[in-house]
Amino acid sequence: MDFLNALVALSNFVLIPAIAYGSQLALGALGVTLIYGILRFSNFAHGDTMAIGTMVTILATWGLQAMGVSLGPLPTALLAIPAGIAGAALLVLLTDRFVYRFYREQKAKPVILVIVSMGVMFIYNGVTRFIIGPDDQRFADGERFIINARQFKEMTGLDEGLALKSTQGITLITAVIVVALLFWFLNHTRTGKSMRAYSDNEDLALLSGINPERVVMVTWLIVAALATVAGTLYGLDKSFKPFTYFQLLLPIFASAIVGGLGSPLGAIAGGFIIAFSEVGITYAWKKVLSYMLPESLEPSGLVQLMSTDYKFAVSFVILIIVLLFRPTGLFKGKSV
Amino acid sequence: MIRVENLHRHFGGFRAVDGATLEIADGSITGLVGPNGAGKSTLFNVIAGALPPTSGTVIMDGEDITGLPPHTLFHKGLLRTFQIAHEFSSMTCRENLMMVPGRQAGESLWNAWFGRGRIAQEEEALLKKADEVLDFLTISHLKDEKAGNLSGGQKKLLELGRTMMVDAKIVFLDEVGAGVNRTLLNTIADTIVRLNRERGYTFCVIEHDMDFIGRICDPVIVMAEGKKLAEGTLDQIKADEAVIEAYLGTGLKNKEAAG
Amino acid sequence: MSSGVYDDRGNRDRSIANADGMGSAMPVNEGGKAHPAPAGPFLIGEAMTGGYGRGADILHACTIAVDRGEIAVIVGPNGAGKSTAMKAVFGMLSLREGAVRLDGEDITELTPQARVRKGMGFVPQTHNIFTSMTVEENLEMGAFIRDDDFRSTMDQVYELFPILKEKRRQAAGELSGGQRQQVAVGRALMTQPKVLMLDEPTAGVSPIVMDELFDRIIEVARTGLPVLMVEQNARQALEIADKGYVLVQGRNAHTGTGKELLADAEVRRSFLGG
Amino acid sequence: QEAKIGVILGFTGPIESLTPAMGDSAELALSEVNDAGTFLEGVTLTPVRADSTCIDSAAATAAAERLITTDGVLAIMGADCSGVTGAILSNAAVPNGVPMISPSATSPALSNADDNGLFFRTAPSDARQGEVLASILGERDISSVAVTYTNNDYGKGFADSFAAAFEETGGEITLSAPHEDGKGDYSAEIGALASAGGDVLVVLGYSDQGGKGMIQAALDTGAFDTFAMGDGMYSDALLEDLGSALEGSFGSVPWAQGEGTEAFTKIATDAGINAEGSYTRESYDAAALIALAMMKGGEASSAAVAANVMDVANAPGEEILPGELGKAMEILADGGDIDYVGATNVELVGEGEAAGTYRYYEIEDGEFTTVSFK
Amino acid sequence: MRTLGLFALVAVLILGTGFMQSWNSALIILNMGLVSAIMALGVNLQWGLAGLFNVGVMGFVALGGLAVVLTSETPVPAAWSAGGWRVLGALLFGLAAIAACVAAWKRLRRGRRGWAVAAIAIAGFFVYRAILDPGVEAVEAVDPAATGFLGGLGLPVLLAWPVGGLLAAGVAWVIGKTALGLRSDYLAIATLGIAEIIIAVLKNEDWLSRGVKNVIGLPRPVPYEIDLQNDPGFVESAAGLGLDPTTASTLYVKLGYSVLFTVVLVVLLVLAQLALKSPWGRMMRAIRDNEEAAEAMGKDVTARHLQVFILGSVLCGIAGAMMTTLDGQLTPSSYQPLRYTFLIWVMVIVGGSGNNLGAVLGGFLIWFLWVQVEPMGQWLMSVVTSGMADGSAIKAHLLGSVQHMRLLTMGVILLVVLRFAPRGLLPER
Ligand SMILES: Nc1ncnc2c1ncn2[C@@H]1O[C@H](COP(=O)(O)OP(=O)(O)OP(=O)(O)O)[C@@H](O)[C@H]1O
Ligand SMILES: Nc1ncnc2c1ncn2[C@@H]1O[C@H](COP(=O)(O)OP(=O)(O)OP(=O)(O)O)[C@@H](O)[C@H]1O
Ligand SMILES: [Mg+2]
Ligand SMILES: [Mg+2]
Repeated sequence: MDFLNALVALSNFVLIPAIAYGSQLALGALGVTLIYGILRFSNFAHGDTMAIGTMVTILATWGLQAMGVSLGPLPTALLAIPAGIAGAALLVLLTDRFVYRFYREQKAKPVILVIVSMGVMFIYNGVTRFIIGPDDQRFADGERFIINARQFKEMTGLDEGLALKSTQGITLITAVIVVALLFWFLNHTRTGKSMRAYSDNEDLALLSGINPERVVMVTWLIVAALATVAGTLYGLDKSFKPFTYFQLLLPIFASAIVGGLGSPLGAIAGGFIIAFSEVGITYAWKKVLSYMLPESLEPSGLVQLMSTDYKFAVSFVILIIVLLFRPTGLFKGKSV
Repeated sequence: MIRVENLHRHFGGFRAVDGATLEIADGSITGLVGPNGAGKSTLFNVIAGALPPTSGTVIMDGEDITGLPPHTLFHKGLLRTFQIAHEFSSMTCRENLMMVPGRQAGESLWNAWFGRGRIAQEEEALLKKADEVLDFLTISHLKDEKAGNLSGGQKKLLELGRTMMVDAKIVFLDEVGAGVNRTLLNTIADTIVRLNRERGYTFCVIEHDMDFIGRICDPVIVMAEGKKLAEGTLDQIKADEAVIEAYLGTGLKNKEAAG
Repeated sequence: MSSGVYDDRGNRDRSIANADGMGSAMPVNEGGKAHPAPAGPFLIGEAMTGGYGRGADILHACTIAVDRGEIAVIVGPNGAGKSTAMKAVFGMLSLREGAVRLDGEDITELTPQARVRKGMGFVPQTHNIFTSMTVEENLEMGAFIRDDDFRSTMDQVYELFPILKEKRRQAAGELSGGQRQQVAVGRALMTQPKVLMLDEPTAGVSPIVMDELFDRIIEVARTGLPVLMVEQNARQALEIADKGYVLVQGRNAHTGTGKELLADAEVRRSFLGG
Repeated sequence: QEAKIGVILGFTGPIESLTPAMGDSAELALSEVNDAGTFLEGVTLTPVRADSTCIDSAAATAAAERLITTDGVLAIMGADCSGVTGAILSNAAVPNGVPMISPSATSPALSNADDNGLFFRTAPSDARQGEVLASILGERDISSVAVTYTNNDYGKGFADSFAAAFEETGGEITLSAPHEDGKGDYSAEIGALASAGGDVLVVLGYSDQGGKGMIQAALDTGAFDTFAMGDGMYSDALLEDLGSALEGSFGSVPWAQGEGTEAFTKIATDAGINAEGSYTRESYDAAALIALAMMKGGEASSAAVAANVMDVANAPGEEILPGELGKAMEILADGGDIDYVGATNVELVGEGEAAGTYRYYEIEDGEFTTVSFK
Repeated sequence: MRTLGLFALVAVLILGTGFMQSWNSALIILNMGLVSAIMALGVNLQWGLAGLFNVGVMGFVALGGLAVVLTSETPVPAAWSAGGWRVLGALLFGLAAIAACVAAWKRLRRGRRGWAVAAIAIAGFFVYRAILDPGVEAVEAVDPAATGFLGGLGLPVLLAWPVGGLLAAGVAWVIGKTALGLRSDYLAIATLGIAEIIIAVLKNEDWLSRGVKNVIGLPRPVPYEIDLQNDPGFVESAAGLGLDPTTASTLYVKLGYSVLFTVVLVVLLVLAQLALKSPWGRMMRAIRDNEEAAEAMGKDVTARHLQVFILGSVLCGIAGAMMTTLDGQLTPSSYQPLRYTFLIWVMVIVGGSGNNLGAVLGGFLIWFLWVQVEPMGQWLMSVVTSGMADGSAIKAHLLGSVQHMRLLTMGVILLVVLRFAPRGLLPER
């Protein structure tokens, strides 16, 4: 019984939140890593792409809600995601056409593109705030919980509650589906393979009859979709605010790098590592331990390795240690 | 000069160098040949410190140099060139040469700020030496050209020139000839021989062009599957059945039909 | 090589910038069409003048051509513009003057990928395989433009280069130099090209593999496929060539049959190493 | 004739969602004065906005410098975050002799700043509210709490003063964990706090920032179901968003007893401004004080503001509520005395800080209901 | 030529600000421009000269800020007696524990050393916390609203600038030792992480620098305006120049900073240029061009990378200290990657990486824009909306969003500059 309580407490406060957060980071990192792999630069505007995709989704959700459409227990926003993707896709394609393409054709070195993407970031940022404003926006509806803590306690008779939000469930399921789809696409379809080929060797891709502009376009479309899905899930789970999306950039980049930039598998692993190290290291183990240990050994303090002030710092230390012991990165990315 | 004993270098499960034992005699120009993937470049990289060995030892002049970093080996007189030319592309040919000598006073920041006079003298000497080397290599007209703008063969000459800026004891050349025009290759061959004669450098040369090997090398070592397969003069090697089967082959079968 | 105006001066940081596999070609842009232009050899790059980006001209009115069933070989000193000429024929850089014609059509304005669809196959001098993809995927990429079933072609390639069949699940980047060259040629053959262009296919390849490669090339040419190739192993190459070009500083210096060039004392001395 | 008043708030940056309402509310006071038409014989007050970014002291200083030396503002309504406020104060305001009234810089450290008599604030220093909140918990017989505060000078100062007061009364703080604003994920903080336990979670943050995120996360995981909240958490939007889940939670908020706030709510709502937002009331008061002090001094000048703010804000004199600025002008023009009450019951103590009265509220039936005033 | 022209342009922009807005604004831009130029110079040393990617500029700048507090604040004796020595002891113990870990790692044989080091680290960590925590608590309890920290050494504030450099150098050394010479990703992650860690420490270790409660009113190397205004001699000479005392005093103080900063910048720039144009610079360029070959030519690439990484970080540290001195306060929460890392990067790339003068130019220009895009954005909006009917909803919305035009304008300008000068305004030859 005590063991079960300990397990439930751990799941409730560490496992479930970390998995959900990890999936959100992973989806974001996938987008970053795809652009890095195929378009060859670190896209600083990704956080704001997520914000814009989410913004369009929100506007569409409001429209649907106004029309009385609903998905029952599921959030209406899921229905609006395609609109968000379309909006984000349109925006990134336009940006590519008028900004990035110039540098690509000039064979500008990636670092230039990185700085250019910072400029784009500023612009997207302004656009988002301009259209929807800097405020918090709530757009989640439907059932909030699959099971909440109180119900769980009643059901099981345990002392500890376990809450599972529907958004967490949706996040995880969506992440799995999206990742599976992406893998299948990259490894088994002609277009996917042509993208990998282009990423491997641009000139040779040209010589094989692959149209680079098409590859670029498909990449942006996928990235727009990933960004919108990630952003919407994040917004559903927490809430939408442009500034948080900008702040998300750092953990997303950390995820992508630790997993090995350019490697989709790595992005996913990286997302989970960051999420787990943020949530796990700063967790106060007192509760879990007091269930597990005999009363005489019960800890007096909180048994917290680090205070939560350092959660982000800790996750970085973990990354560095991971990299020190796995010099090729978790999944060998494009790095030398 | 160099003795390699039971050297191994594995990549995962793959044994690129698999217990090679060989010796490069002082003052010789030793050729190193072998089929693609035999482990020649890997062996070079291990000797020159670019890759750590899995096991085994490398001995230079009686001293164990296994696993020393390349810059330490450089100061011990062991130089190498790369299979693909590694010029400093944004620097001029002259600068490419002038940066080579070790322990320059001007390489310390302190001197760069406060010892300008001393640096100026030293630079003058370096400049003279660099120009001499460029003359020697017949590319003095390119001295102010960026190295990145040279053609493939000229880059290879420049690589060779770097080894002449200091008094090397042994120089490792990795496929200087690949992709180089044959006429230019002859010049390079002559240069190698001259350096060997006039300055007493020892050479170890990887090459697939048998004419080139024949012109300068004695002895020739054949590697296959990470081990030494044979050693001898070129003629001896050419007569070796195992070498013919693994490496040299018997010439074109379709030539007549095509002609 | 000086790599254009936008050089980032040797910075090799991989976490921000991924220069791996970044192209250096300045391909002909979209929008052009092929025009009928009958007569002439099967493939000809005629009086080509051009260079990289906004840099100086590297080719000066250079002409190379190959006809059905022929092997044409280009030789010349390093930096003469041989590879540049090949790229120009393939549309990897825009010509300032001159034209490229294939099979009775003027294709000067076509993009490289459109030329592939017109039946051209090219093996560049360097970076000629997809290192992160398996051997089989490399071959599949060769057949990218084909909509039909390319299984049988793949079997033919495997038959031609048996070692590749053994290694087909291995990443091509892990192969040795000679094996890589075989993959590269195999990839070009998968296109089922109407003309095959090879840039120094034998550089760094051991004698036995080189002989093997030349054998294959002759075999291929005998099936009627024109082969245009650059070679530094010039004597061996010219021996099997029907036509030879000597390029010097982007200009045609000598042209003739392989035998003629081999017999020319000056060519021998200056370009073939005596 | 025109008198310019600087409105320096963080229109971009971490509190960008609060600042528009704050700015509007300050401008509402100024336009009210202008509309009265009696201000200093036809002088018009013109607000000039600038971005403090909330975090970038250098940019904020540059912006303030521009307002002062280029636009020639006579006084500054701002800045918002304590860090940039201190920077503007010492680098731009004090050197140029321009007074500042901050609606939201609550750091106790600013009390000791070398301000040359130029710095005022309508938000109370956090030191006092800590005591108020502790006494509320005492009233409710709550002896063990977990605390989370927003990791800035406001939150930290508040948490410190709360801890001191609460522990003095014998209460136990199981864990005091900061949270960063502008992040979305607070799983780690909630995990630690839940493990530490406590009867209620004391949330000293912002209602549209990390504070809300923390409450949301606590509710989602079932870690806590009752919350004690500081002033930054008081907002209708929070109630609306979290709904019935907040039932039974309580908190403190600086509050003018009765009329002042109601009056403000009315005029603000009429003007389309969210009266309940954090610091909107303080912003209105700050701007109003500037205008009143000028009127009192009889000239539109920096010196007049600096010299008279304390005077118009405090007794003796006729009490002035929001919406009565016109009346105040008349009194002042006649040489009378006023005691500006404003939206937050302004009472400046010490070197020009709000003393503050607090409302102890509880959430019942989805509404803030007053329990008592402190 | 181009160099001269562009610097003239910057001069015109700043002078223009002086004429159009005010000289105070102009000087303020100039001063921060000087500081930014030093930061950009530091990043340029690392990236332009050695190809090292430092995304932790913010951390080094913050260390400079910390140095100002540690050097120039007056010490708080009560805090020292309450627990200061204990804290110091804990820190020393921490260092010893780390040294023990490193020693164990080096001495012990492979198989078991991992466990040994882990054991030392974990035990050391708990002992460290046990010593540290009570001390910290005691220190922070000393009048938390006003002090609650140990204070500094009470030395002249100018001394803080080199100290800032030293602190930065120390941290750079640690990062360099662990991350340089390995995969380049490490450097990105390590610098990104260390910057976050430094900020986290600054925010949360109240005993050190009051954490988020900020240290304000730091000493200045120049006189206070108020004192000047009250100094009859000064007022008189100001009157002689036809200036009112307020303006004169503010200008005087800012000019004082400008002179100090200019001296620092010029010295650093001259040193950087001398280094670049010497065999050392040649060696660095060679290393940047081709590490492998440089290594084979006897250059110790790792050591050189470490050297240049430390140098660049030192510049950032010095600049950070200068900036905090200029602000007169340390506010840890104001350190944001966008402002202190990415903006500096923008300066370097727009100015032209690899060219010291370019970096300096970028520093001035981008800083100017960063400050002036706000009025530009407002102006843009008023132009856009001028044609619209008064009171229309769109106009109101546009005018209401005018503050957000700031970043947008910055973005647009950045894109335009990079479009026409993709290698930067002053590219390396
Ligand atoms: N980094 C690596 N990872 C895995 N395998 C490698 C690596 N480097 C080399 N190899 C393998 O080691 C073997 C030997 O390679 P090496 O480059 O030494 O051959 P070589 O004798 O120089 O051949 P060539 O004549 O083609 O240059 C090859 O089969 C190659 O695939
Ligand atoms: N991407 C490029 N950008 C600019 N210049 C280039 C580029 N590639 C090659 N060049 C220049 O063009 C000229 C011709 O190069 P090319 O590669 O065609 O020579 P090549 O005849 O193939 O020589 P090699 O026998 O060494 O391969 C050389 O001077 C070279 O420096
Ligand atoms: Mg090799
Ligand atoms: Mg070539």
